[in-house]
Amino acid sequence: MLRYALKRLLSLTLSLAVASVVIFAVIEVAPGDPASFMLGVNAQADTLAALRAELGLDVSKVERYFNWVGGMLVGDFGTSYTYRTPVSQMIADRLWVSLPLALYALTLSTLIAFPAGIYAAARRGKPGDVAVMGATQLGIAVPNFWFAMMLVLVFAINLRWFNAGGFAGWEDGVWTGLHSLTLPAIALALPQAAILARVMRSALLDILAEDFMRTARAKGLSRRQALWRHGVRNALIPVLTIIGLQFSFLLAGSIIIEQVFYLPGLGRLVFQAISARDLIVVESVVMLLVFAVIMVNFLVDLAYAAVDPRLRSRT
Amino acid sequence: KSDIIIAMQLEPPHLDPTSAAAQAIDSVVYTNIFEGLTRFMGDGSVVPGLAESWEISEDGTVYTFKLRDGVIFHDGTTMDAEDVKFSLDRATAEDSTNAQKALFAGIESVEVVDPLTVQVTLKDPNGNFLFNLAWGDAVIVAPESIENIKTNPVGTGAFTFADWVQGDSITLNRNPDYWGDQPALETATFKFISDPTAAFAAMMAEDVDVFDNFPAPENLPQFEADPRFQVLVGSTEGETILSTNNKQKPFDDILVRQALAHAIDRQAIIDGAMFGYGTPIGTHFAPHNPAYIDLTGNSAYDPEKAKALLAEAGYPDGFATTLHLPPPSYARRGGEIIAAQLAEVGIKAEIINVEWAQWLESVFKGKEFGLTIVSHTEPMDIGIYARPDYYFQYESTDFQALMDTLNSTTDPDERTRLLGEAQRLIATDYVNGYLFQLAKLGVAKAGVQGLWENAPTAAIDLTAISWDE
Amino acid sequence: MNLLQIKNLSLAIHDTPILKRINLSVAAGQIVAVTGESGSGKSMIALAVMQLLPNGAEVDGELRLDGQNLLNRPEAEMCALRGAAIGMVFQEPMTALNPVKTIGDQVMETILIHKAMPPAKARVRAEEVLARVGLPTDRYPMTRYPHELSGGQRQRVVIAMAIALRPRLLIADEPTTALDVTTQAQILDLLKGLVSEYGMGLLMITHDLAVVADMADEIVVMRHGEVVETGVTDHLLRHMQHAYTRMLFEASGHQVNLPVPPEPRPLLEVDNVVRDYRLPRKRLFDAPGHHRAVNQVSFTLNRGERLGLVGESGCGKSTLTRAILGLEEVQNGRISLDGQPVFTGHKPNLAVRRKMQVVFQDPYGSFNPRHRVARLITEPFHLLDTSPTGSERQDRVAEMLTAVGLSPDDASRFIHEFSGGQRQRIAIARALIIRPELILFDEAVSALDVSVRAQILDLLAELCSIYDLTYLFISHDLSVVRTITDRVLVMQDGQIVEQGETEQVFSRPQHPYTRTLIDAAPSLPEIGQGAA
Amino acid sequence: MNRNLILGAALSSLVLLAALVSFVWTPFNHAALDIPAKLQPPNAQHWFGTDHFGRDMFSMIMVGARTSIAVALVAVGIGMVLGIPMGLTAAARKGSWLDEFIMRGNDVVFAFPSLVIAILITAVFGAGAINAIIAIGIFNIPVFARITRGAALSLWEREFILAARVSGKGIARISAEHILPNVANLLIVQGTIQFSLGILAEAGLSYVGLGAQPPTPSWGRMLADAQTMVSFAPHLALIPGVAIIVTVLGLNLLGDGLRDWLDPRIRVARA
Ligand SMILES: Nc1ncnc2c1ncn2[C@@H]1O[C@H](COP(=O)(O)OP(=O)(O)OP(=O)(O)O)[C@@H](O)[C@H]1O
Ligand SMILES: Nc1ncnc2c1ncn2[C@@H]1O[C@H](COP(=O)(O)OP(=O)(O)OP(=O)(O)O)[C@@H](O)[C@H]1O
Ligand SMILES: [Mg+2]
Ligand SMILES: [Mg+2]
Ligand code: NI
Repeated sequence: MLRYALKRLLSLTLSLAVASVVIFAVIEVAPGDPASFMLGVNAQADTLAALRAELGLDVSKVERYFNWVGGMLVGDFGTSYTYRTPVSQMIADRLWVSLPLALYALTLSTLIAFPAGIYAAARRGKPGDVAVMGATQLGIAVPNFWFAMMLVLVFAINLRWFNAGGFAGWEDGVWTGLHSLTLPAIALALPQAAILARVMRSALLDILAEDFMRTARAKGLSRRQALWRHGVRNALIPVLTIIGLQFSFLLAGSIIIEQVFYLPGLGRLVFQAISARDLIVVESVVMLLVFAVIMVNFLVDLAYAAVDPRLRSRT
Repeated sequence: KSDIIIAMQLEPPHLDPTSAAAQAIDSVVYTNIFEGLTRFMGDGSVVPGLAESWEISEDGTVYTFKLRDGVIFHDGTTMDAEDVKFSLDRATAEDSTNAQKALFAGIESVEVVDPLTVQVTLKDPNGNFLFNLAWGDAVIVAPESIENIKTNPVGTGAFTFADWVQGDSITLNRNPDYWGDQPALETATFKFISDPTAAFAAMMAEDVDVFDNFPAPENLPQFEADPRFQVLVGSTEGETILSTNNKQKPFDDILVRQALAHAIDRQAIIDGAMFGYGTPIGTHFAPHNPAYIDLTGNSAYDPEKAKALLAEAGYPDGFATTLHLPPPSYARRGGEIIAAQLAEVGIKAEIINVEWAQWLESVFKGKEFGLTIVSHTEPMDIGIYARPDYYFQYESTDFQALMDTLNSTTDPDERTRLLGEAQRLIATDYVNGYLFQLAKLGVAKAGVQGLWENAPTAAIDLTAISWDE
Repeated sequence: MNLLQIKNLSLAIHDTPILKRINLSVAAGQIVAVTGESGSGKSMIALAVMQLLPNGAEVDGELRLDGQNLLNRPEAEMCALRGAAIGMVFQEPMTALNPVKTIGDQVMETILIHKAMPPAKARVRAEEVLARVGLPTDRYPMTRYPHELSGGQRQRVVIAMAIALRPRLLIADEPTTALDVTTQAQILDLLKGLVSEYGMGLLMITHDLAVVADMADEIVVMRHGEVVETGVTDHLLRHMQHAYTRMLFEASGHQVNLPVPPEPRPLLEVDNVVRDYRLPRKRLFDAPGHHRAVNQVSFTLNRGERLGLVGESGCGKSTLTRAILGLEEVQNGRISLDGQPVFTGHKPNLAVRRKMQVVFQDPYGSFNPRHRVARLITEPFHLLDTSPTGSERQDRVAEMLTAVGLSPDDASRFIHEFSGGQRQRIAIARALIIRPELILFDEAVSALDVSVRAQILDLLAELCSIYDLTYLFISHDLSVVRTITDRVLVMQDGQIVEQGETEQVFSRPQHPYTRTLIDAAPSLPEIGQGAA
Repeated sequence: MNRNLILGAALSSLVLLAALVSFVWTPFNHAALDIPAKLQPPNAQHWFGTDHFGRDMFSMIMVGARTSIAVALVAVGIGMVLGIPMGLTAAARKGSWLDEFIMRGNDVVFAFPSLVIAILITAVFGAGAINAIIAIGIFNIPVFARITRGAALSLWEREFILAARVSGKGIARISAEHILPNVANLLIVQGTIQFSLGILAEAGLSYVGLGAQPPTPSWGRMLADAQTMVSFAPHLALIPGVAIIVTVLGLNLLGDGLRDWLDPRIRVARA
């Protein structure tokens, strides 16, 4: 187990190293100069040069890469070109929105998907199954930004149950914060829930066809007992993979939703930073996201072991 | 009610108006946190700011400013002549990062006469100097606070910086020690909503009280019809033009540029892209300026004439070019319409949507473009036509001479005449396609008073705002 | 009164008749064996008793346990009976257990689900049963997971689960098919012991006639969903009424006559061959471990000779095959065919490989389901420098198909259109088409029905006389090896422990392991005399 | 045939038909502006109404289908053309450094936040259909590589592969002749799913202004253009939204139906 974890850790580090080179390379070829973006159309050449020097943009690319990576290793992500604040500080601030939002959406989607998937699997082929599966097909097909637009129209503008967007902050209590994240979380959770419910259902159906389910029934377990005691836990393995993928998607992929609800999250930070050519912010956030995905996958792998003893003893 | 939430589209990158071009900085801090020696009023006039009064020498090169007494910075230090000298020297210094360094290019020296008197010597007389000092880039800063000015601005204005939730909002509080009249508002929050849909939703859901420059003109009729809101339509300093690369073939031919001008239906663009908001212009000058002359007839919509001109220039079948469009909707939507109109006369304009950073790099700096649509929002910026290296690359010795004369002229009537001549010159040279003056579209709750209707500069002057009880 | 009484049981799935008017009974303390060809409906009887039939099944007739009808019982009552009154052991020990639960939990679940006793007592009982099936908890703690046990041990856990509440009736569906001979013998002993000890009724389903003859008190022979014959074991063995029963038993003990091998001239020489598999490191900085699957094996196979290789599952037979074929490199030793090594450097020697062909165990899995027969059997042409084309190619295909008893028209069919026996014939045709000097049969008949197996063995004997075949025949089925080979090698843990003339080795085994193997293999009594 | 397959095929071919017909006929010129006639609700002349420039929505939806299909199709093509050989190679050389290299490389790509990278790509190389295709295509590569490798690995264990090796066939030949045809079903099913995801991705990119550029109509950009006008011209948002939903739904149903239909296990059970 430990060896397994260590081996994974090693390949993980390697992946991160490769990712950092790729990120740096891609971002550095982006046309656009942060200095001239900041100083606008009337800037003079000497002013631009002065600003570039101030931003540390006048050294070679290789040197910049190592400064960047070296800094990250000790937790220093550098200083934003445009905001002039430490990037780590900015990321930390944004994480207070993005992380709860991702978790909220994930919780919602799991809460919807599990019962729906189990219900459909238990009623395979019956009208209940067909209805749930039809609904999930629709859920997958709806673009989430469109859904978000509709949510705002109905619940914020017409019914005025929720704010149309923005983030109330956590200072006024957890509820205020969660309340302002509810619509975005729903918009994000819907397609995810649809996917998860489908995975849950098909994983369960696979398990239901396994011999040990028949064994369980032969012991005298009813259909439902067998499903809950022997089915659900085995079905968790593929479901966990998807949950892991979804979490990383939610952390990074909510750019558009953050845009629709003008939430000060990570996604919008990158978006703004890309248009402002605040390269260091883009690089660091992308790196962080890649790191998060890789870590989440690592954790999911470890979680497998908790679910599946066969993996635990794999030396 | 003494607090207000004001929404704006863009978030300032930082809060130092003297080292960035971003208008969002000025919107938040101009006259609220920072003040200059002179300042703009809502109607565009320049009035005394931190300078109570001034004297100009006979030859127009020495300005002696008398500063207000008892002005203190938010950190408690007094504002005196040393601070003025520091601020101006900082803007003109070798390593200055001032985005409008050209404004100060004429300054020869700044001297402290006594704590409340400063003498500025210019190299040449400059009729615009007081106007230039009113810009946000010329505000007076405190040397003690310069280190952290970007995140913790310390000025002399009626409001102090309180809090910044990055990506979301900035909060300002009333400055009890302000030298002038106390404003009605106690706190003001600036919220950043870039997405036009979100802007509409936020306004409709009454999440915000004011939207400074509402990005979606199509929604204004709804606000007007709704008694909860008021709509303020004013004008800005933004001349929206179809910039043309004057050095690039075939635009180096005046016939082609003239054809271009006649191929464009301004009213259709204003209706289609701006839903009717905006004033047609025929030259690079703001219609609300007294010196403006209406030259729209010079480039009236006439596709047949355009075709004829093209044929005369040797392009009977038209030609292909590029149309670079930056993000604002006036450009993106306007561009779609212009491309369709140009297609009518045979010009195939390939639309290339770019972000600002890219626009600055490839269009503005690299000059790799055929056509582009931009709103030039700097006030009184006809002078850019005297710069042959400016991105549209207009080179006319006549015009340059005209500007030189203008700069050394202080007589208002003569200036008006010269400005008129300049307007006419660029219009008849068809340097660019002149479209419309960008409207300022403000939306506010019905009870809000004292908002600027026009935007002589990017500013949201909080001092005049109050709630109608 | 019989414990289980089945009367006129008919079963249809989606209107396809599966079982037709079945009658059988099991008394307490009695072992009843159901046998018959694959697909005859044996498992369906078991599932009908458990009332765990697949969707769409319609049942008719009587199914009584202790006189009470089981058919159309409410599901809740059936749940109460399953596991408590009727226990069932399924065929596949590898998949019959939930991989994510400990064996203790799974055994205890049977007890707890029926609320037969409080958890503490249930645990004690579970320990008892596990000990009874030969898994004492001091050596095999209840916290083990199924994957930590061998196949035979897993099958015992399944049995423990089934007998935890001492059901009156135990149904075992092919309980040993997946196990090797030695393990099989242990499991069968265990089942016999349980019957005599607890007085259970045992309904055992198997197609292995030797097992049937060895264990059962009564035999039920099935074919096409019908019972063709039933009777007390001894009697039935001696007085078979039905032709099908006779055919079945004869095919099981089928003998063939091989032509006499020619003068010994070495063809394949295997010299001191070692094949190691790398195991993952135990700890991070340890050297990787090794598993020696083939250990210093040496033997010679002469031209025209038929050599057998026996040994229990996992002893390295297939590994050796792959090494001979040059599919995997060996760590030590030399393999050469006709004096030429199969491996030169690190590359297989194609010149040598074209002299060898192989026939695998799985007659379906060894064909690409998307190709037609003609393309399938001509695949080895790839080894030839100039492969025949056009009509010559067609002729070769037709010739080969005829040789293995199929029709040349079959060339354009797909593999799924053939029966198991026909598929194996096609595999042999593929092996023969380039006239190889040597053919390797790796468990080539293990998956086949007894009657089909007999046909294939006949075909082999026939081909031997026509083509002078030389082959290596690998199997764990001793009776088959005994009849189809001249000489035999016995393999244990990667080593050859004994070799010699086939008859010699089988009648006078020298090595103790050989003796264990032969003893463990159930054998058919001499049958057929005195048919009525 | 099953219900999913029929419904899915019907919806997908409807969209495909609209795209094909648009090459020869649309009710109006999709690019012709008619600003006085803007924002008309659906009526007898303009079946789906007109947009904010007075263009005919029905024609735009038809031509937009072309864009969506083209972008998604090419993106899936890129994923397949690069991903499948990678997966086949990795499976054939299981455990080798090449396998490790390919799969870790794919993991890294997979770990990137796709939308962020798509935005970056378009920021670097400019917005446009081609770059949208590349951005979406790149993230299809690991999907196909993984699926192919997974399925191929279990095939390599099969005896007919061993038989082919005994016949002296090399890795490349076996991969092409035996492995690929046997994973084709799986890849087709995955292909339809990636195709529908591609359409969603294109819509998302166009929505943030990074997809196909005007005057080429694109459903995502139509939605983006419409979003500020939902409150007074809801048809502008509803119609492209429904078009996307119908297409994606159709493709997903088709994929599901194909899987059921092509899966031999299920087909045998049904026979
Ligand atoms: N779920 C099912 N649906 C339809 N037919 C089935 C199903 N399961 C089995 N059958 C059919 O029922 C018949 C009897 O099957 P059964 O499993 O009882 O055979 P068997 O005698 O146990 O064979 P084997 O020795 O191969 O296990 C076969 O023809 C089989 O095809
Ligand atoms: N690729 C491999 N890696 C590691 N160990 C292996 C590998 N292949 C086989 N082994 C091990 O080598 C030993 C011999 O395996 P082999 O397949 O040759 O057995 P066999 O005698 O053919 O058994 P069976 O009768 O079950 O087919 C077994 O213990 C097996 O677990
Ligand atoms: Mg069976
Ligand atoms: Mg084997
Ligand atoms: Ni008799």
